[in-house]
Amino acid sequence: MSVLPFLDVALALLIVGLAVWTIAARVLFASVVGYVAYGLLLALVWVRLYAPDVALTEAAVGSGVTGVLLITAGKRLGAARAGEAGPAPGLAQKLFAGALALLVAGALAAVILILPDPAPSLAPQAAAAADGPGAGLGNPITAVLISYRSFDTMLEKVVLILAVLGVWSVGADKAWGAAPAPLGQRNPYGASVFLAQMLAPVGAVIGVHIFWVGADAPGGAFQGGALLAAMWMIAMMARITEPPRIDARRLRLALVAGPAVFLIAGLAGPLMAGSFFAFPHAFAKPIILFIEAFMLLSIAVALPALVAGPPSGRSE
Amino acid sequence: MSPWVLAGLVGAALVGLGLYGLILHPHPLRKLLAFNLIGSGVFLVFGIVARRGAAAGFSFDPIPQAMVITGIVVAFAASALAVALILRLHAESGRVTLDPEAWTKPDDGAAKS
Amino acid sequence: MMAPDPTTPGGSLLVLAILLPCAGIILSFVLGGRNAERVALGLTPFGFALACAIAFHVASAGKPVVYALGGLAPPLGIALRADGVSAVMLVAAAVILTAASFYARAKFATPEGAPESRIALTFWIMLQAIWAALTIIFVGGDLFNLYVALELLTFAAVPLVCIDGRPETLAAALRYLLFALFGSISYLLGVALFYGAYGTLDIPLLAQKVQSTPIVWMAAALMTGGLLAKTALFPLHLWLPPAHANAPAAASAVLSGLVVKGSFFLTLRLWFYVLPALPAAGAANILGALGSAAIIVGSVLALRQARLKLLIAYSTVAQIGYLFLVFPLAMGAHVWSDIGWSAGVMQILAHAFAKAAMFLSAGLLAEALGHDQIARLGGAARALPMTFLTLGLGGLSLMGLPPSGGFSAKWLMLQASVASGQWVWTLPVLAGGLLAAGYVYRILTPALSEGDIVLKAPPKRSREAIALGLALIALALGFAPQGFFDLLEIGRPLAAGTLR
Amino acid sequence: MSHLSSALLVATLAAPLALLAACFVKSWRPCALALQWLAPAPGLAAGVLGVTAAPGSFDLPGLGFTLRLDPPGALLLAVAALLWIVVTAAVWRERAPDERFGLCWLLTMTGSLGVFIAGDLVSFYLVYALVSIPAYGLFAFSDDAEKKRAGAIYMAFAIFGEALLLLGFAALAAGEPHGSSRIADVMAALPASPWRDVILALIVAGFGMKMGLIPFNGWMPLNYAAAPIPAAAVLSGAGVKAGVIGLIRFLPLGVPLQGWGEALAALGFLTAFYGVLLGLTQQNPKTILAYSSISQMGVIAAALGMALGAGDVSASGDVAFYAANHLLVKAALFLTIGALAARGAPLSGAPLGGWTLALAAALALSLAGLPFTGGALAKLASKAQFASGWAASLATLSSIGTALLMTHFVARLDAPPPDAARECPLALVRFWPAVALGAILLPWLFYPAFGDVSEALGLAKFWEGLWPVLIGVGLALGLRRLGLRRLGWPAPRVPAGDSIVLFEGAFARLLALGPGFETLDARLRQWPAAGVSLLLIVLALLAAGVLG
Repeated sequence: MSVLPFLDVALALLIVGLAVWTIAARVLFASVVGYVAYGLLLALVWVRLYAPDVALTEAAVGSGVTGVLLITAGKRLGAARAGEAGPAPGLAQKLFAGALALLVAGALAAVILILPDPAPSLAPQAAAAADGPGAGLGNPITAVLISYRSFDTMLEKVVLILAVLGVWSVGADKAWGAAPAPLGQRNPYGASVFLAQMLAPVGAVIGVHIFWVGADAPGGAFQGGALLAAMWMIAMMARITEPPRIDARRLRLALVAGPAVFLIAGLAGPLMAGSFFAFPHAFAKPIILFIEAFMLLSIAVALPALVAGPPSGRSE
Repeated sequence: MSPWVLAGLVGAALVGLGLYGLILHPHPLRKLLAFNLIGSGVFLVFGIVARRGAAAGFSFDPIPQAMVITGIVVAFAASALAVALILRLHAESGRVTLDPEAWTKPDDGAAKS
Repeated sequence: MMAPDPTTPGGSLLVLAILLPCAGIILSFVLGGRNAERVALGLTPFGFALACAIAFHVASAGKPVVYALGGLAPPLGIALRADGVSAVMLVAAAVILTAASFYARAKFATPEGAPESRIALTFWIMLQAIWAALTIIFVGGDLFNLYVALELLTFAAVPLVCIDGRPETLAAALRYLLFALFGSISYLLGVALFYGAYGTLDIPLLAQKVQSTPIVWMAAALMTGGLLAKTALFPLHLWLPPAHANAPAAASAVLSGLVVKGSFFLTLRLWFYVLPALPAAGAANILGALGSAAIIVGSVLALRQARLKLLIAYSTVAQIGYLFLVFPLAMGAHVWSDIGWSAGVMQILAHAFAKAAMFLSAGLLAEALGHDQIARLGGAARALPMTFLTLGLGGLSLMGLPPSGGFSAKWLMLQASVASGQWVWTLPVLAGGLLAAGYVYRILTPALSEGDIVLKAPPKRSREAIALGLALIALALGFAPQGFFDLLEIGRPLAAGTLR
Repeated sequence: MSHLSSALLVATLAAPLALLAACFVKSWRPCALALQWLAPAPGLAAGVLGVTAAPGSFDLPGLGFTLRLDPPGALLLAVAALLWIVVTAAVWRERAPDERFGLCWLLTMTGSLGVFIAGDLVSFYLVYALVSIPAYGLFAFSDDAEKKRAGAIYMAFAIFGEALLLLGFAALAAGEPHGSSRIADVMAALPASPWRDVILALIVAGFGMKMGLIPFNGWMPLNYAAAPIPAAAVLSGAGVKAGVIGLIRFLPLGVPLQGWGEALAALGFLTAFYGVLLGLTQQNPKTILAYSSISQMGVIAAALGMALGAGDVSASGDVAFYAANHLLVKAALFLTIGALAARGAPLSGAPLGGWTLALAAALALSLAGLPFTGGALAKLASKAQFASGWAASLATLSSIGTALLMTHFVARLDAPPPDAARECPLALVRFWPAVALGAILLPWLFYPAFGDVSEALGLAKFWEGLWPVLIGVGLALGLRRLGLRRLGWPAPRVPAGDSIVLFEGAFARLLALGPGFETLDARLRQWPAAGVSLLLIVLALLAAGVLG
């Protein structure tokens, strides 16, 4: 009898507890902080589910970058008066909505418990394809993302571009072209500067490493990109660097590099391997790594751009 | 109780909690937090589906896991867009309410429309 | 154990149709400035040609056009599949988007002297994104891939709503975004359950496997709920009227005419393509009842609006209701199902064209008069005859008077209701027509009566012609030959009573 | 069907449609509108040829439309086309009305000609909508409150009637086993249709609205009072006949349906007498004519009802002839109001000249079946339907009533509405005697196709036609002489449109529900309500699937 089951239960309770806190906290900022902690713990659950890739992504994106985004927003809105968003719901409303939410959650739990056994799985197909379209990648997740379901991945990158443009478009007309507002206050001797100076290079190296090993081990462009993004954001928060102008050609090129290369590779598929988004067996791995490198770049730029928000000030 | 069952129950609980918050919290940022809770609950459902699909030497089914990674990035992008809107709305009007009545005014739909 | 590659001749057109606007987005974003407009407008003929080519392939082959991406067959790979309805929707979307693009040139040009402007870049890129997203939605064969497309659509639509930056449009956009996210996460949960139950998300493969189990029903209920939220079916329409009424006219036309149809199309896919074998009469009746409520409430509210654009937006709420009558009228393998199906698709098309035309006209009117208050339209038809002709013709289709697509749709709906013995659905169809007549009358009578009106600026004839062209298409749909309805049956499971 | 007839049939619709298309070009528009008096010419030719020809149909390739011409339709087509030509030419000869009016005129004309030749459900519905809806523009574009009211009420009835017919037609189409929508095919399938009774109810109600059968009669007096005289002439003459041809086409006359027949006959007679009684309370000659139309449409409905009960398929021709006579006479009577007003009699204070009065009276009494007028033939034509028993008595009674009402009308000709003289085109004023004589005599030209003319000339028939007229006229004059005016005649004063106030009241109560809907909408659009709705929908769908 190992202690793991007890740890599992404790982890589950802790996570649900934090979720309750996130929902129930009276103060907006407390709720945001609760959510960030929750995200970190959730990464542990993913580890227990044998999903290290997801755990990395959840830690970096779901908790880390999202956390920065929400905390920044929470701070800016913190000054706002309570109740300005509208009246708090009445008790009857709470009970009714709560009952319905409970019903849906209960139905969901019931359905999860009766999922068919043995579970259907595409793992055998993925294993069979590992040497073909999978191109000998040791990490099946990377194979899925860049080969079997590459189309999803490319579209998701387009979604990121749109999100960046969407965020920018919320800004004022006169600010168009300028840089977003800085992420933090200037304090040349603060701890954050020190942290950033120490952490950012190390983190960046780890990020690139995660990307590089992602072909065979857990990791890949997403996780590596997210880590790089986090490092850049730390640097921006410490005001070591500033967010770039949104009309900078280099920024735009970096943002579209991933989907553009992906798209071109996909279009070249019929010439190389007889089908769109197919890669020739002999060169599949290098091609995939090549695509991933640009994706890494795009993610590393897109996530901070999303956090930094719309351009502010005047464009000239 | 195997970890996947536990994770499934946690997922369902997160969905329920998130639904409650998303429906009732008047503040849009709180709604966004609740949306993210539902999101992670849904991803957990994908996670247990992946875990249960362990076969052929894999300890998980890679397809649903890959979907979660895509899903997390999309959810983040959505959050960022929502935050930008909330902040801008707050900066423009000093309010963040979603109550439709609060935004109707005798407006003649002038040249802007 | 790899499944054979299901790709058919012409399949690569599907990939190109999706990648073309994607490439347009990337190019516009990098080149920036005026180039965004140039790219967007320059690609429209190619997009239109691709849509037509796909439709031609489907029609001439008589069976769906399929492409397995990466040469990898489902379930591991993703397949794209264009059947009759996809083909028709692709062409309709291409026409409306092209029309909206050229209409929008006057308003969304980058101003002189500026290298780039916020609203121009946003508009032209988001318009292409909508094109890309709709194309995937119409030809996507994988439920998760469709989820990504659905998100793409939302991300493109939201910034268009608040493109002019007024606080009320920001609030409308935020409400739209949050509720749409509510919908997408619900949809995604359903996708997870489908995968958990059957290990595939490919639509035809799922259709072969699904059985009436609680998991399937839960998944279907969640996905449907999510899609309804994005379609703004009453009573989930909270976001639609302010969002559609406050967006610029070209955007409103696309949002009302096409974007809500995207999520509706997926609802059709779900129930008619994934779950055709299930006994779904109960669910169909629920959807039909919600649709009926939408028709009545939406029309009455449209009657009571003071602003033209809000009136048209509420009319969209009502017309969306008609779409959902397709579920009770076409579900199952009955002799009347084909009629119900034709009616549903005809309603999508008729509303798309008529509503786009009306929003474009409303935009011209607001620009010319400086307001869109219905009470102050006295005599406007004399000053803006072509604009009001368009409004009138669009209204004709909404009312369901012949000759128009709206008439054909109602005509077929009534036939299917009667033939299936479901007389109850005739009531909302007829009541909706009467109420629509009421609100169209409200627009046209003051405008046609005597009155002096001062134009701030006369509208450009070419923009009026674009709107009129769309309205004429809505009318021409009323003359659709039998071959058109046969095309709609291509690839539909249970068409003419057989599970294909 | 011969090539010539087919070509004429197509041209009947193609000619006005071509002019309509020409109107899209702004510079051609005045010319196209001015030429529209020529547009009914092919219809006239087709109609004249078709009266004696065997029924035939023509499928328009590609569109799925069918055109069909049979003698009843041909007769109505011919006289309607003639009426349109005469009135249109006269109106545009004087001075071109504004384009809005001209377009509505052309659209209404297209529909009015089309209903007589449409051979399938969809095209019939299309042309029927054309003859109903654009007619709004012939009288309601005005700042005058009463005209606006008339327009709104007209539109409400038109649209409501369209909705009923749409459902009826859809049910007809759904009952046809082979998917055909030809009228001949769907009518063949109707007697066996499981929804026969519903369909018949919808058909009678839908076309009844167009014909002004009670209780849907109220719009007609308002409409004709508001319409300028030429418009009133074509609407009361040709427009209303869309309802008649509708009943002719869509009642299964070949199959005896006792209950339905009697019900329709009863409704028809009720309307006939109701129209007379209400007409007598009116002062405006236009309104009196409207009530006369209501009454006459009642007679037609009664005739069709008797035919339906007896399974008498030949009734369609008889009824069409009756309707054709009414078409000519009623239009001429409206023109009479304007012509006599313009001829100066009321203005100069001089009494109407003797022969003028006589001609007007003869025209008016034609409706009551005055011997040697077209009305006598019409009465003869409807003889088969009102052959015996209570129907015959009621038919005679209605003739007496008509004579009474028309005498009242002639008496009121000296007080035309103020605009009557101005509204009537000069050409029609000048040639009014010809118009009136034509309306009286033209039916004689067509009658040989339907019956034996010599029958009408016998002494017995002469007397049979004369005495009800005499009684009616005598009654009217007697009532005047008796000085019932002092006793309050023509009180009780009933507002034009009588029962319409009830409909308006009901409509106002419906409108009062509006704010309730707004409140509901505002509540449901609150975020928590919408969120809860979403969950409820999900749970309901789940329950429907798992339990269902």
